[in-house]
Amino acid sequence: EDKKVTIGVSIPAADHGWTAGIVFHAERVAKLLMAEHPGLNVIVKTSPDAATQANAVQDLAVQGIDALVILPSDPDPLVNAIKEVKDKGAFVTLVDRAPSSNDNSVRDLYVAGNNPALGAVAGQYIKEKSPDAQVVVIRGLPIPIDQQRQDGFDQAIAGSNVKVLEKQFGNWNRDDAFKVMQDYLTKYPKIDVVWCQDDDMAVGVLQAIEQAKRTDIQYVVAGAGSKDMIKKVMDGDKLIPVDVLYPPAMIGTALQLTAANFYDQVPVRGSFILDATLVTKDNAKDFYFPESPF
Amino acid sequence: MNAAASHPPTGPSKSDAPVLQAVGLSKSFGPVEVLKDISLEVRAGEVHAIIGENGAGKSTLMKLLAGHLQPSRGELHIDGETVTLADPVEAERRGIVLVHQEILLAPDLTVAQNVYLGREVGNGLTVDDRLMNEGARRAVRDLGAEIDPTVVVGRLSIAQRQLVQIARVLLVPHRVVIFDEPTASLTPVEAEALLKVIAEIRTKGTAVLYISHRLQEVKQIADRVTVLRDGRLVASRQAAELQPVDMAMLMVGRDVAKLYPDHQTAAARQTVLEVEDFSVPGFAQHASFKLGRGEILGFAGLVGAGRTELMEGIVGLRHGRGTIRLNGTPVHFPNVDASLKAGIVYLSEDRKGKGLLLAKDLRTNLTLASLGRFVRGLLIDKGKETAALDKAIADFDIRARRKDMLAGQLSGGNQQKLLLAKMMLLDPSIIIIDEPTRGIDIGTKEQIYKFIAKLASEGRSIIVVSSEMQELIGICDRIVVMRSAHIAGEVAGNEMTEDRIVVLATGVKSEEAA
Amino acid sequence: MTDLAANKPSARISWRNIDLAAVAPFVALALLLVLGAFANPNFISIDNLLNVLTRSAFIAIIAVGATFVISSGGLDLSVGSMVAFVASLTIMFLNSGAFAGPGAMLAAAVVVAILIGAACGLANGLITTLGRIEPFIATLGTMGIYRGLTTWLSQGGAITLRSPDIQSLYRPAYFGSVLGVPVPIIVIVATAALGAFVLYRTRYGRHVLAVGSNEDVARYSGIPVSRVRTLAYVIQGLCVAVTCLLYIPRLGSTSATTGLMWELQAITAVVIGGTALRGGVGRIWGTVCGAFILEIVGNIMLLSNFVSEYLIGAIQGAIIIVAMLVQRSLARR
Amino acid sequence: MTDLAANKPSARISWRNIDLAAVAPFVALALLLVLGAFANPNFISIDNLLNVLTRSAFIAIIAVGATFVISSGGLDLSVGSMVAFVASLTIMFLNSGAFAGPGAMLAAAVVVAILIGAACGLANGLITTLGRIEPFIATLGTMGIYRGLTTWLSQGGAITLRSPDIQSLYRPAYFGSVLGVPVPIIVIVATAALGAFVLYRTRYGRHVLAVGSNEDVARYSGIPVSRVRTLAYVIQGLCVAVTCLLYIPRLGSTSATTGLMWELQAITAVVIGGTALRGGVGRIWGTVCGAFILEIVGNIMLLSNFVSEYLIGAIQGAIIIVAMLVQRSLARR
Ligand SMILES: Nc1ncnc2c1ncn2[C@@H]1O[C@H](COP(=O)(O)OP(=O)(O)OP(=O)(O)O)[C@@H](O)[C@H]1O
Ligand SMILES: Nc1ncnc2c1ncn2[C@@H]1O[C@H](COP(=O)(O)OP(=O)(O)OP(=O)(O)O)[C@@H](O)[C@H]1O
Ligand SMILES: [Mg+2]
Ligand SMILES: [Mg+2]
Repeated sequence: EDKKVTIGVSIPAADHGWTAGIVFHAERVAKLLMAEHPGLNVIVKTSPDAATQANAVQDLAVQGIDALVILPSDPDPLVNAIKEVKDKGAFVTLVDRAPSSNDNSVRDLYVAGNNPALGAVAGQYIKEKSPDAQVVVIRGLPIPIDQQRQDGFDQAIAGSNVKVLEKQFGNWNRDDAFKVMQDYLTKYPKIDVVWCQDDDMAVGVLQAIEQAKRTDIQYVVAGAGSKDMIKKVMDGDKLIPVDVLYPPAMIGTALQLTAANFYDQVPVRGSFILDATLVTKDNAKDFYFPESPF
Repeated sequence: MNAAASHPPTGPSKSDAPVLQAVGLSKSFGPVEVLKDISLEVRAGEVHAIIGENGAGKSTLMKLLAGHLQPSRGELHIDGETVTLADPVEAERRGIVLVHQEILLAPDLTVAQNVYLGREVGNGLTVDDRLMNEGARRAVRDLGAEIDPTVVVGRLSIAQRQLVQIARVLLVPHRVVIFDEPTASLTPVEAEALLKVIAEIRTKGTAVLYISHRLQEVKQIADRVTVLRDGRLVASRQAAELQPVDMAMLMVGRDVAKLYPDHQTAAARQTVLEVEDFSVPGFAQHASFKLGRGEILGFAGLVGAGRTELMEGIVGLRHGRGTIRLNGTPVHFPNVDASLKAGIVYLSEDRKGKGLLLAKDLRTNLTLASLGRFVRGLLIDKGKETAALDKAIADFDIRARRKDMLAGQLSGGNQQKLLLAKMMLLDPSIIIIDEPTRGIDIGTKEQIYKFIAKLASEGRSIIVVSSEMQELIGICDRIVVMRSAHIAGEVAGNEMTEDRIVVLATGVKSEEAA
Repeated sequence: MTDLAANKPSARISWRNIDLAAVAPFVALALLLVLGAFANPNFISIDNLLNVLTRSAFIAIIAVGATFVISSGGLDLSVGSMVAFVASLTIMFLNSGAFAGPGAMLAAAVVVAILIGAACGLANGLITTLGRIEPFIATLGTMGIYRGLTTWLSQGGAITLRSPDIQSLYRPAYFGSVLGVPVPIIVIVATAALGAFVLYRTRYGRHVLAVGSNEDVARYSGIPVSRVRTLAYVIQGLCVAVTCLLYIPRLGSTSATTGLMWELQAITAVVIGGTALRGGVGRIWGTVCGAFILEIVGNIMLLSNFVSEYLIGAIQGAIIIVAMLVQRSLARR
Repeated sequence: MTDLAANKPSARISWRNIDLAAVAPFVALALLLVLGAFANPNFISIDNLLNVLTRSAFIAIIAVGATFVISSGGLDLSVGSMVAFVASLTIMFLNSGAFAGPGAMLAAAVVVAILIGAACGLANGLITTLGRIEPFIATLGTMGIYRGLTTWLSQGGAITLRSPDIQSLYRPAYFGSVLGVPVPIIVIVATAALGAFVLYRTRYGRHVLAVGSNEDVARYSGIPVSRVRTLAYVIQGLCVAVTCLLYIPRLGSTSATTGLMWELQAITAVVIGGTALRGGVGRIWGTVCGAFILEIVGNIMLLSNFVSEYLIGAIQGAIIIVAMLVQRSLARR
């Protein structure tokens, strides 16, 4: 196992909880793999936005890489940069976010959480648990993955009695979510359920509800699977009965699969879609990683 | 910074020893030596006047004495003891204070706040505004003016600012007061009041260094007169020995007995500009006057009479209402661009703030208003610009040590000449000059008057706004007098006397006014 | 003796101008309140108004500090990152358990936050004054530094206050109220009152305005220009520390996104409040009013039903411009 | 206001320093190149250097426009959002299929981008000059507006160039090269050369510097101050349009986060390049050098492996400050 392989990993900067998890897992698995394969070198680079990430990809290519594992902050703008690398013969693994044309010309391997499913699972749960719920939604940032989650949610509740009172952006930010929730509470005398799409924002939402001392809100559905929220599910918190998994650990999976392509004899190709698992009190302990920053 | 307060000024010193003495002072800016080996002294209770042409080095010398600049060579003695004045604060601590030629006030602070800046009165942490307002009001009143101490300085006229600045300096405990052209922007009435104040502090034993281009004033208050020329001390005499003409002679190095050029008053002139019932809200009301071809029309009045604003209104720099007829056709200037195109130029009294880009070189400044003449195709023709600068330097006798120096490095008089040259490049038919000789030496004044007369003889029409009545009487065909935003009257021919003008400007008989 | 009687009218005009310019932000605020009442009847409820005022606390308090910096002729783009940095360090200190009881811990944390805030402000001040770097660039640099350090401290994740004891003891600092007035509102008023006192009534405040108005004049008057400016940045740092002390009990955690863009909001509040960016003038109460305006605009937008969620940013931008236009036209009257 | 500008030491020293101050950014660039070569041998390879220069194109071109705005005494915080807005509209136009052939479509798109860019710049200019609002606040407002409109146009998602024909025809505009020099580098040089020509050799350029240097003097000299300022914003808009025309073939898609924070980078490039934020001086080539410096700092950080990725922001901030200190100390010599 002396094969010299360099894998470049390009991921978004840790600008909120979930991306922080991505960075954490990328580094964790990179260390594991390098310990396992002495010839392997993994370079992890983070970038705050699409244009910078395109630069980072170029810089990785300059250093000479055999494979690129990339979680694009915004997929479409990065297609050209990824293609450049692939055209030079590197193995490309695309993680999580798919461009409009996600085929073999762009990548060899696609590992993803399921964004539409994240919305759909939440919608499904709400539809079943409280069929006549009045729901307020706090979205993330106005970018495509957010739109996919929203579409998944809308499809899941389509035709049911679940009613969306309003949707606003909380920018995947606790403080903004707090404000939006405060205003929702002022605006709507009766809210049954909050869908806030991300565990970071749920922190702000819970504080706003607690401050208003409102009892009409039955529960909050968030998503991603942060340790704090999983813990609440585990502990049977009334307001957080479930969480929808969208694990940042997927970057580790992608990295492992990519390494396997070089060191195991099996060629790895195609798509691996991870489930948007519904975390409940029963299975919560399987998803609890207390040492993760997220 | 209450250090100054803890050093009370010593009482009238009867001794003849100089309070402040400069020995062999020299000062260079870069390679250029602007002051060469100057020695002078000033005694308690003495008014020592420094005169010299623009750029002779008077202000530079004063800045050395007051710690604003450090000498390249030479020493300062205070009471016989050699000292170095690291900064103005140190000089103030030793009782040497300077009234700057430039106005140095914080425009956003009130009059009282400026007067007490850096030495606020109060107890402990807080400041006592009531006390300071009272103090400032009194200090300004002592100078014969009435200015609301709670008004922001940015709203004052230049003259008012000058008074505030003087009031500020006189409140510092002092032994030596240096006045650098304090009267340049004052009208005779205020100047007279200031001279009285100077006479008063001198009797209290203060030594006074006094710079002015108004040689009459110098004659009136100075005990001793020192003349600088090109950075050298050329003479230092008892004032009694000198008449203004002698002073002028010493300054300029030639005879300037005839300051004002001859000009003949034509009987009937063709009217080129007619202003009728023109108002600039808040500053000038219902002004009407006519200007003939080749005429020099003066505008006299006290500070704040609204002359500047009236002119600014006419050329489109301010919003004004009324009728303006140019060669019989009604015109309206929404902005200066329009009036410039119509051949009317206005030279601001505030040449540093509104006339020249101090941080840019002479060439840029010269061609700024008339760049259109220096473009070939799209490009600015720098060669042509340089040629124009050479010509302007020759024509207007601009004393620039280097052609690539910045406008801000020119002395005041030379800045005025550069401003004149800049506006003349537009080849205007009507020229409005606001305070053309403010802060300008007698030799240059003569040149500027000659120049104005020459422009008039070329058939251009000229309006001169000035606070120096002598100058208006000397060069104008007719003088319009303004008082409190209104035109109070007009004098011409033999009626053009100081008395007559003062009566119109103040609305009281001349005996009362004096 | 002729006095300058002609000047009297102009002096009077100027007074009237000053007052209108100072009053303008409050007029804009009043107009917004009316607009809000039309948009949604809930808007004008005491609960909602208290909510909005309460959450404007962070920006309002930071902006009081920014008023000092700006009126001294400076600018501080680093305040948002500084909030993240100071709050993170303070939480880490609270988690360290250096002192026994939660009370002692909290008291020590207050001191720690204030010291760190002052140190950050001092760093900004020294870089701009001693280093003679334009404040815009200097604080853009420290903005990167403070946020980078926060990201590094949190390893990209969140820094969360762990002890439940401290949390429950600390909570009322944001959520509590005195005589029905939420604590943050009291802190806003106290900070602004102190700020106004320092700026308008003390020697130092006078010097701040002088330095911002004309640096040369200030120097010739014996005012230690660099020291005055540096101290203004330290005051800004102290205000950031106060904000952090209110911020921590609210969500009990920080992350690399805490305080993102708050610097722009604080500067906007200052300018809407009538303070000019070129320095020399400072209006503390106007600033607080500006912070209220910003928060109320967001609140109205959410409470009203006629704005698409995609357009909120655009409308907020437009309202800022309109508010400034209203202010200018009032001030010109 | 008469002040003592003539006595400011800066005025006295400045003419001798002009040369050193202008050279300073290039010295800083050279130092960085040496540093980079030590950090990673790949750094100094032609490929890498061309890459870095190429991608500095966006900021460099925007910053050329910013040099005009800043030296005329203005500021434009909206450029980043403007990139998003103009690029989005241009892509939407390209997707509309208004013309038959991809060639005609592209040619029309160039015109569309330029018109929209100019219009956005004009809006900024008119708001600051006619509305008499501080540029900082006015463009903060339009920043919100342009980004909000982009969000709305994209309905929260991405706007992607669809036609593969156009894409392949358009691709060389970013990825192509002429005689081995990538097209974007040629565009940078062309834009800067044109900018330098306009700023230094034409009447309009002289007016820009005069207006930025002293507005009153400019006005009293008959220069139409508002028009000159407004036009500077239009030039900024045109530069944004050129950037968009390079941006679209590279990334092929926009979203609400396109161009986020680019305004700060552009301003930083301008200031590092030696242009003062107070106006009156403009250094086009220095600006381009400043943009290179910014990009190279990022590149070195990525190529070197000893910086924790959490700390990149902090180190970038520190380098900006150090670069400015180097510049100042050179300029003071
Ligand atoms: N900061 C400076 N840098 C370079 N040269 C200077 C500077 N300040 C003054 N000078 C030059 O020094 C000379 C003396 O200037 P100064 O201001 O002392 O003249 P002045 O006698 O006061 O003239 P005025 O009567 O016009 O006020 C002038 O030639 C001027 O250009
Ligand atoms: N920016 C300003 N805002 C308000 N009032 C002003 C302003 N500038 C000047 N004034 C006032 O306008 C009046 C007239 O100004 P000014 O003194 O310039 O008139 P003037 O007749 O030209 O006098 P002079 O030229 O002798 O100074 C004064 O009362 C002055 O206080
Ligand atoms: Mg002088
Ligand atoms: Mg006047």
